[in-house]
Amino acid sequence: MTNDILNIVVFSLLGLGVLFAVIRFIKGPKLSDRVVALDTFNMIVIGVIAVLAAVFQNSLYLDIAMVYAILAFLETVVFARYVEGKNDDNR
Amino acid sequence: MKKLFAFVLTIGLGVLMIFSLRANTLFPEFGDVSIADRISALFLDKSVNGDNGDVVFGQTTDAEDGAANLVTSIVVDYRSFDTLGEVTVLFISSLGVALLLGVAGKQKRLALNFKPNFMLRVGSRALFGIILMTGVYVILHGHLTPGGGFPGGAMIASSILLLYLADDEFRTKVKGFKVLESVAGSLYVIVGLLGLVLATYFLQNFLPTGTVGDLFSAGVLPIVYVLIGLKVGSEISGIIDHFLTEGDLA
Amino acid sequence: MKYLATFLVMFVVYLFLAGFTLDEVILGSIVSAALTLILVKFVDFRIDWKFPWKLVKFVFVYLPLFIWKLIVANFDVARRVLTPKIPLNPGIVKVKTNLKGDFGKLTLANSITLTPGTLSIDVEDDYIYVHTVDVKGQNEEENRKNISEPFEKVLGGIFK
Amino acid sequence: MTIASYVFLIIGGLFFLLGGLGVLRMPDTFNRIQAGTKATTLGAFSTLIGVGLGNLDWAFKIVLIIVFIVISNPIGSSAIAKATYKSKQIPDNLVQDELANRGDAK
Repeated sequence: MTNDILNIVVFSLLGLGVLFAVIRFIKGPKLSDRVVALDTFNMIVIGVIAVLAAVFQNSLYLDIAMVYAILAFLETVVFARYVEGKNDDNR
Repeated sequence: MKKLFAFVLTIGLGVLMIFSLRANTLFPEFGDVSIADRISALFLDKSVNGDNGDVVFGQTTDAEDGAANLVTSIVVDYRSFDTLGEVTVLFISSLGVALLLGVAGKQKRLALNFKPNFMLRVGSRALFGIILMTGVYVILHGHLTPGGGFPGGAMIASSILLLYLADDEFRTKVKGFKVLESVAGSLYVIVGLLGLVLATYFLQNFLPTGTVGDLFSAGVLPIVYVLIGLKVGSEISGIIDHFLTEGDLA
Repeated sequence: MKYLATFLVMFVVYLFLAGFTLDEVILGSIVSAALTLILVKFVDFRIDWKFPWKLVKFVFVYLPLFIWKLIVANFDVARRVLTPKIPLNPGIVKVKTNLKGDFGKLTLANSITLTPGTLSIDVEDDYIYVHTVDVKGQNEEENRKNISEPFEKVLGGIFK
Repeated sequence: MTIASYVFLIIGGLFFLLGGLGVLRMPDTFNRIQAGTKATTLGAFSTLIGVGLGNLDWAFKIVLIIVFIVISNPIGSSAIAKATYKSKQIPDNLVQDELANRGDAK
């Protein structure tokens, strides 16, 4: 019972974090702001997956969190390369 | 005249087919099929050959293929020939990329606009080991966890992609990839032929299976997944290499 | 020696992922040995006999400092974010480092990113370019004292 | 053990929230990167420790994920920061810019 309430608290905190990151992703005046918001969003999603592992008591979610962390890092690097190639002159 | 003849021939063949199927006692009447006898329900219980018991994780021994992951047992046991075809599709696409973009003679890296900074260059060398090992782990545990040869191979290729992005000068040896890919593909067929020799069918599971959920439990499935993982990883890495290099025209 | 170091790193990563049962140890050692044979050409770090001592020092001296600085940094971020008008005085400064090895510089740069109000942008030769929220020092020496001094002192004994 | 686990989970959630808020409220790109990186690193750290305290069998895998995140997150941030600098999207409130008068600057 108390576990349910605590789970709801944790998930609301994470959900608000995701919401703020998404607002910045939509607003972001420049491309790099959007990339930063996406990076933050990915990290919060890793947290969500880890909490899911604790809620369901299933260690398979940790494998998924590991793979997601790797993909998030690669995504950041690839988008950084994209941002760097996109100068202001040719926009 | 020709069209009329074709029409009559088609109708005749259809009638012939319907009548021959109606005479066949193995083929049930329309609407008379009981779903419980269908083979998909048996697949779900993994008891195609024996009694219709449930499979319990960590207790059942000697299930037909022993994989805890149902999708794995479908993909590389019951429909393994289909998977061989899928791997061939990937092989053909990588061959196409090699034919279109590969140039005979010396090749060099494309000049990119992206100059990696120091932290990325050094840090990716430290992270490369972790990413590669995670890919290997995903492949080796394909019969226990979600994952398997295709995602694991993609993880290995992504570790190579990280090295390409993080270092201007880095190039892998394409020849090694080609050799690995060919060897893995041939070994897959050889495993299938061994199934034909030691058991009954092409690609049949001929190794003993253990308790569902153990590491060494699924007979030939992990071997097949390792081969698929090596093949997929080397193919995608080869494609990445071909996209990021160009022939030295000068 | 190089072979042993690569093998150990690979083996430890595999066991951390898969767990410490007998089956996994057997399979993990086989896989790590195979990967070691492939990767040993690309590896250029080597371990010496002081390595266990350095590891102990890394875990028990560096990590507590790092975690403490991380927590302080987060409260600093919280203070800045939660005040109605965000206090800022940003700038990019360069900081000289005495560390020579690549991994030492990487660890220092990572630590600088995770400490209060700083973000390392690039490392070039002996200089780390750092974006700070609040530029305090007037010259290089003061910046160095503010930003990288505590870590350099600890890391100097661990990395070359 | 459950209580400690939930304490760490809630602290982690608070820092994730702080990270999202920082990315939203900070006025320019570099400061957004700073707030996002620090808060999410500590948030992931704390959340994963909480999950690990809830079930001690997973401790090693969690240590590996924490190591990966603590190494990769600052590297990713610095890559974005460098790319932002190089693509001339520099915020105009910098009081000092020593990266500009470097030898091979741009």
